[in-house]
Amino acid sequence: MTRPKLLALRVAVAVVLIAMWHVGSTVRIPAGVVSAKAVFPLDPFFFSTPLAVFERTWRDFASGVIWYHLGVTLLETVLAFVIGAVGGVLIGFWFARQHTVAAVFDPYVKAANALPRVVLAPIFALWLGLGIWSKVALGVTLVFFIVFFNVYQGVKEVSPTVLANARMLGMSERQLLRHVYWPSALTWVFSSLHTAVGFALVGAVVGEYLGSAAGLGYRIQQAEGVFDVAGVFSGMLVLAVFVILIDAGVSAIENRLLAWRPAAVAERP
Amino acid sequence: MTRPKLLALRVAVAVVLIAMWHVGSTVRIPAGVVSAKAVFPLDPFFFSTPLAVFERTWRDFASGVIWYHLGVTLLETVLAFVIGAVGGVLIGFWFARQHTVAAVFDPYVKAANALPRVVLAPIFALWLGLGIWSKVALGVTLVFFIVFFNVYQGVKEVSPTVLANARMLGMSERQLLRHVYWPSALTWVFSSLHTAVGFALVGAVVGEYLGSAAGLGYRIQQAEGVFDVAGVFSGMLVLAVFVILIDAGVSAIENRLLAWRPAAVAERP
Amino acid sequence: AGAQQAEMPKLTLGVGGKTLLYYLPLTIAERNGYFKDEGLTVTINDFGGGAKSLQALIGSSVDVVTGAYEHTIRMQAKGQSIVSVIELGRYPGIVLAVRKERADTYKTIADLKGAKIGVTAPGSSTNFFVDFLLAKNGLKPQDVSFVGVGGGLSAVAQMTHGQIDAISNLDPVITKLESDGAITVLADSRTEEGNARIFGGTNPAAVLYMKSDFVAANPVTTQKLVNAFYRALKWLHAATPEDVARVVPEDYLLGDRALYVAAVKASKPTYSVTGIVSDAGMKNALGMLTAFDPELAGAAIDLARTFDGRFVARATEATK
Amino acid sequence: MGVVAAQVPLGTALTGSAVTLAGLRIAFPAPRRREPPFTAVDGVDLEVATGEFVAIVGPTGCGKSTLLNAAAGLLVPSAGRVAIFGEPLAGLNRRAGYLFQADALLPWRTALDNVAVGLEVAGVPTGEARARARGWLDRVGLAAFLQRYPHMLSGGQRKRVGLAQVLIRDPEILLMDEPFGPLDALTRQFMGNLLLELWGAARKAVLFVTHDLEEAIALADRVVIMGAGPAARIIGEWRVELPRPRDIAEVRLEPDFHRLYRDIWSTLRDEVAKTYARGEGPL
Amino acid sequence: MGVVAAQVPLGTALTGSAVTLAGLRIAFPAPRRREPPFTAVDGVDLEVATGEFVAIVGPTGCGKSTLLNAAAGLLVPSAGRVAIFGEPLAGLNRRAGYLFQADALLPWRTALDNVAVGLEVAGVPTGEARARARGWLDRVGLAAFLQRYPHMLSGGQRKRVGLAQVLIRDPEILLMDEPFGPLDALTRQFMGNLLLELWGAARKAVLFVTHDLEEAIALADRVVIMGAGPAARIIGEWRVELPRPRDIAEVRLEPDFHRLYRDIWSTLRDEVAKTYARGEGPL
Ligand SMILES: Nc1ncnc2c1ncn2[C@@H]1O[C@H](COP(=O)(O)OP(=O)(O)OP(=O)(O)O)[C@@H](O)[C@H]1O
Ligand SMILES: Nc1ncnc2c1ncn2[C@@H]1O[C@H](COP(=O)(O)OP(=O)(O)OP(=O)(O)O)[C@@H](O)[C@H]1O
Ligand SMILES: [Mg+2]
Ligand SMILES: [Mg+2]
Repeated sequence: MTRPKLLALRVAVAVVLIAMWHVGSTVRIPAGVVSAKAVFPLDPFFFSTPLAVFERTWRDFASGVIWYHLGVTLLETVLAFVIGAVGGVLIGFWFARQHTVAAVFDPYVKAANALPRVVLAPIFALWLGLGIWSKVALGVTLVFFIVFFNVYQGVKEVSPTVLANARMLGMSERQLLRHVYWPSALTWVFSSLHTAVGFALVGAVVGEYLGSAAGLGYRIQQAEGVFDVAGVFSGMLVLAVFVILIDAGVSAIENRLLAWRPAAVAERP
Repeated sequence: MTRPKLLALRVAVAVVLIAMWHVGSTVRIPAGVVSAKAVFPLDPFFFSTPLAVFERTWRDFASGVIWYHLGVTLLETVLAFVIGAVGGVLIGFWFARQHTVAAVFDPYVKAANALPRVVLAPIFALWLGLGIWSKVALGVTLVFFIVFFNVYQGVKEVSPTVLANARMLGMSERQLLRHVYWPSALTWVFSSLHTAVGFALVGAVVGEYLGSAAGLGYRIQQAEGVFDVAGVFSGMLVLAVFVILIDAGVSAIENRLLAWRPAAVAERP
Repeated sequence: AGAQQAEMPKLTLGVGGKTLLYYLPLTIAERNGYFKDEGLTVTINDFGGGAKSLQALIGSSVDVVTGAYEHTIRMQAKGQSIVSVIELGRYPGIVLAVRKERADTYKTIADLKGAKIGVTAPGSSTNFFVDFLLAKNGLKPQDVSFVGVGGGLSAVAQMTHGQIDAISNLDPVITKLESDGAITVLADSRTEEGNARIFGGTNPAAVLYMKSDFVAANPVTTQKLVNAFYRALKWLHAATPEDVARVVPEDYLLGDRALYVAAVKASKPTYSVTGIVSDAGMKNALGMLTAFDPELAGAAIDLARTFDGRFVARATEATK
Repeated sequence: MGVVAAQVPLGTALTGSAVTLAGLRIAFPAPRRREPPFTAVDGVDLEVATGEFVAIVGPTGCGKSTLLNAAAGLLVPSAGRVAIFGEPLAGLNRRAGYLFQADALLPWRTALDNVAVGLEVAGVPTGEARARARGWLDRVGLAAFLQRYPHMLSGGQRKRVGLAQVLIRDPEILLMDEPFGPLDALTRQFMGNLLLELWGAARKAVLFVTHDLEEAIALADRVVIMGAGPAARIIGEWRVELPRPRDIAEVRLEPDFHRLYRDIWSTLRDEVAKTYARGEGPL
Repeated sequence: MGVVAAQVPLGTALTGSAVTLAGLRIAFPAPRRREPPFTAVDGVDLEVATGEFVAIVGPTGCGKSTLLNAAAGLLVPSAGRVAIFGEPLAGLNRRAGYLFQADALLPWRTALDNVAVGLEVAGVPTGEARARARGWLDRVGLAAFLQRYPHMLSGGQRKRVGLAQVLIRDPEILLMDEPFGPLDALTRQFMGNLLLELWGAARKAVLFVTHDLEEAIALADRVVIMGAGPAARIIGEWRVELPRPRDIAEVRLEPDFHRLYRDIWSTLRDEVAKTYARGEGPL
């Protein structure tokens, strides 16, 4: 498919979704059809309307108030993503190569992954204060596990023949990591990173939502408290655009690093 | 390593961690060392003490009050896990095989993955009520993406030669899915499932935490409201044990389904 | 009082839901620049609930908190020394209401048996408020089921969509529901007579509290904070709801100025006039807590240590 | 001397032609952008008649596998055309069975299930498919290895499982890429005879790539020699008129065999040496 | 007739012995539990002296690759012992280079980088490692394919990259598993001569697995024949007394060569046929 066509299709999807939202939140179902009163399929009190959301977003950007909050959230997200991903990769590799460590800590890692982060928020605030770091920590606890489990598996998936060859070529454990395990696990790493980008942002926003003085999560919380649904949706819209941009960056790096892979086989039915 | 030795090591880790916790939350650092007052390294106001937590857990189980909440949360977790995983696998396969669909929806999937679930909770509650389903939905939104991205990548990782052979053997698209893509992507699926188990539980608990009448999340929040840290930690302890059990189930299935893989090469330095 | 230098000109304040009208004095003090006038830079951290802002205080993440008075009592029982320095709300402002469609079934509080009641969070003061009312009417908390629905949009959503039978919540949620004609009020602690009926007098709600150490170490800063809040209370007392609507950020207007004005009007009596927690109020608060919390029932509470009236007295003095 | 393939009229679909490659060019994108694509084969004309056994021999890397891939429909030619039984090939060649040069067994299926899978997907009930697969594994000498997963088999064993996997489906066209490469001489003879026997019974069209010129002559009706790449072409064709049915071990003793061998070998060697002398080969 | 290997005294580490396999048994766990393990080779005694070129020939699946894996230290024997230069082997055999039967190149490195990697890990600066790798790729005839990733190479090209990858490290012991399998006859000769030249210059110990008996005789000092598995043993050894230095193409013309060939082939065939007749082979 050509790029312009693809773009057109993508835009079409957005248009259809927004149109549905618009109609649902502005056109009432006449009384008697689904209930005694005339009702909106998507009650604008809870779903706002696309126009209100866009207008709101526009206003926020025009007046400039959102830049500061966006900046805070962006910083938290990027930090959470980088720290979580690097941590996940390092510990993942370490576990994969140290079978005893892995076996001993296995249940603890899994249990840790199951702790509800929302409950941890006060503890992070205690240790890290209310600045960005407690939000980063929350994001890290999400990103870390996603990356960790994939790296751990990715390292185990190295082709035994390639591994045997590399070892016979005289590679030390460190060289194996660098020349064999790491490139081989890269597809796994990147697959997890695509998930992790979103979760880094979620962590940051949830952290802000639970206690902070700035950031998109803070704004969303304020908006929720005053029934400002347009504000909530506008915040989410900005978040979404945001993640698409970060993810595009990840994909660009991925394509560069994985240039060696065979292009998908031309498949004809 | 033999099983008993492994078990012993695992228990040793738990004992060390709990001992650290115990000492940290019961023995004060004398005044003047780190601050002007004598302080606990782990303030029991935030961390409770292991004894209090165990005693509390014991009491909850003995009195039986926890079983009902545990049951609710377990049900939510399992539903979220199963629905999210099945959805992730199905949509992941669909995307991986339908290049146009994948290309068009790619940015939307990524944006959706970045929506903070906490903010979505009210919408789920609105649509699905306050029963278990709104919690399940929250869990599903976490599990789904983790599984989805891995399945999507897993399908792409199928060996081109094996794929070509299967196609030459006359397999239809459906047969390819069943006999090639599915078994090949299974390692990817299971890797994501290990992460997803934890997140299903997190989703359920967070959902309960944000609005419910039962479940461990509800109990944790209740305890938090009255600053009953022992109650909070006891809830988390139960969660952790819980996840280890579910994960053991996943591993058992994994070992069965992936019996064909070469055992890890006996590596000698 | 402005002459003296504050020990801590920059400080952080925690609040659990700044947009709630419960905390309106804070917003007024902030918007009218009273902190600045006192030479203070106050960073306001908003938390997911009162419990979280208190935890932040204990963990030293924030310096002072605007929160519920009952926290000072609870913390005393837990061996934490927390003291309130000015009363912001004299009535809790919590309202228990039932959904219109179920008003026939749940005519009085005594009928609530088996009902599903939405509270801001399990274990929060909205929850205790219901517990208290139930007890007065011969019911036990176990006779109903509580659901945490928060204090914003989702509370409205749950009520209008019939997920809960009754709601114990604060403004603006209550006024919104009232204006939609969705609820019938059973108990209203926003008014004087309501409080008299429920508690037999006042029951302090929002206060400014902090660690006792903070007060000891920063008397000037504390005084300046109290001055600012006291001015806000005075201003509020004199202002019309329309004045309030002009002062608060536009976002706070609920997208519906009239609704906001109505909500402020309904809440106005709840704001403290003197800034002083009365002895009767303290007793009422303690009585309510000990009724349900076994931990508190056994504890010896020195109510005198929960409120330090010196600062309000000085602020009153200064403005005279 | 070699009969140059260009004699076959271009663009006509002869009746009885199972595989037609006409004017085929296959180019691969260069490893780095901006460089020109790499033309593996160019101007290849090759026809395999129904029931004909054609062997392709050529220097390593000349494009033999590439040709088979094109005939299988796995590679889309850059130019030229591929026709199967007279029909232009669009998509996969469903009438062919292809034994790949590289390992291509399904790693998650045992030897038995790997062989049975071709029948299963065609709708044969599992029980019957397995029974027949058992028979085939027996014929390739792996009766004792039914339950092994591919990674538990030796290289030659895997190849034989692959052979059974292809043959059990009884395809009209057989594309075989060095099928006997990792087998010892004796097993190779057994397998060759097995193949000839099947082919003799059902008269399939076979396109057989090998590096063993003796094997090529012993098996084939026609031996096609490719030149070295890039842009490799077919540089010669020899019809093998040795009597059928043949036994592979015995046919080598025939004087005609040796004459043909020497004839082809000298051409092949000269051609390859020529290319190598241009500096494109080793040493 | 064959000199049975048991003549080599067991348990002694002869001076000058590069690889010693003594009483080796290697068993693999059965595919299903509860079944007995599969004994691939049993009672294998083999010694390769320093500077000796030993070729192993045997039916497919007999355990040749298994033996090389044991000598490389990749497989732990179930019984018996492996010694390298007289030292019992513990862990990996760091003095050997191993050309695997299956594709084993690093898929994420170009041909050039794949060859250079062995030097790089030994601490040679990247620039020099690449320059030398370039030279080696030239010697194996792949000068034009430096920048290709393995999946862009033909089977024979990949094998030659693997060959260069092993040889560039100049190991004292060479373990080679069908290194010339997917090469055409001429390239095979070139590569064989290349190997002989290197070996002649540095007198390495070589353990060379092949299915081509002619190649084995042309290259080796000693040809070892293995019987069919399971529990395969060495069934015969022949010393090749042909003069050195040899040219592979020419040495085949010597009358001694043919005598030896026929001698070994008849033993091999009889032995394999015998096993097959027991019902363990094809047909
Ligand atoms: N994906 C690819 N990209 C670029 N070049 C390729 C690709 N696949 C093959 N080639 C090149 O095309 C040529 C022909 O390859 P092919 O695999 O057909 O050779 P072959 O004749 O089968 O060789 P062999 O006998 O070694 O298997 C080779 O030079 C190879 O390097
Ligand atoms: N992992 C394994 N599990 C079980 N059996 C195995 C395993 N690996 C090899 N075998 C068996 O051991 C025997 C010897 O295998 P090996 O690969 O050494 O054979 P080979 O002589 O190299 O054969 P080829 O010439 O076909 O490569 C074979 O019968 C094979 O099935
Ligand atoms: Mg090939
Ligand atoms: Mg082998």
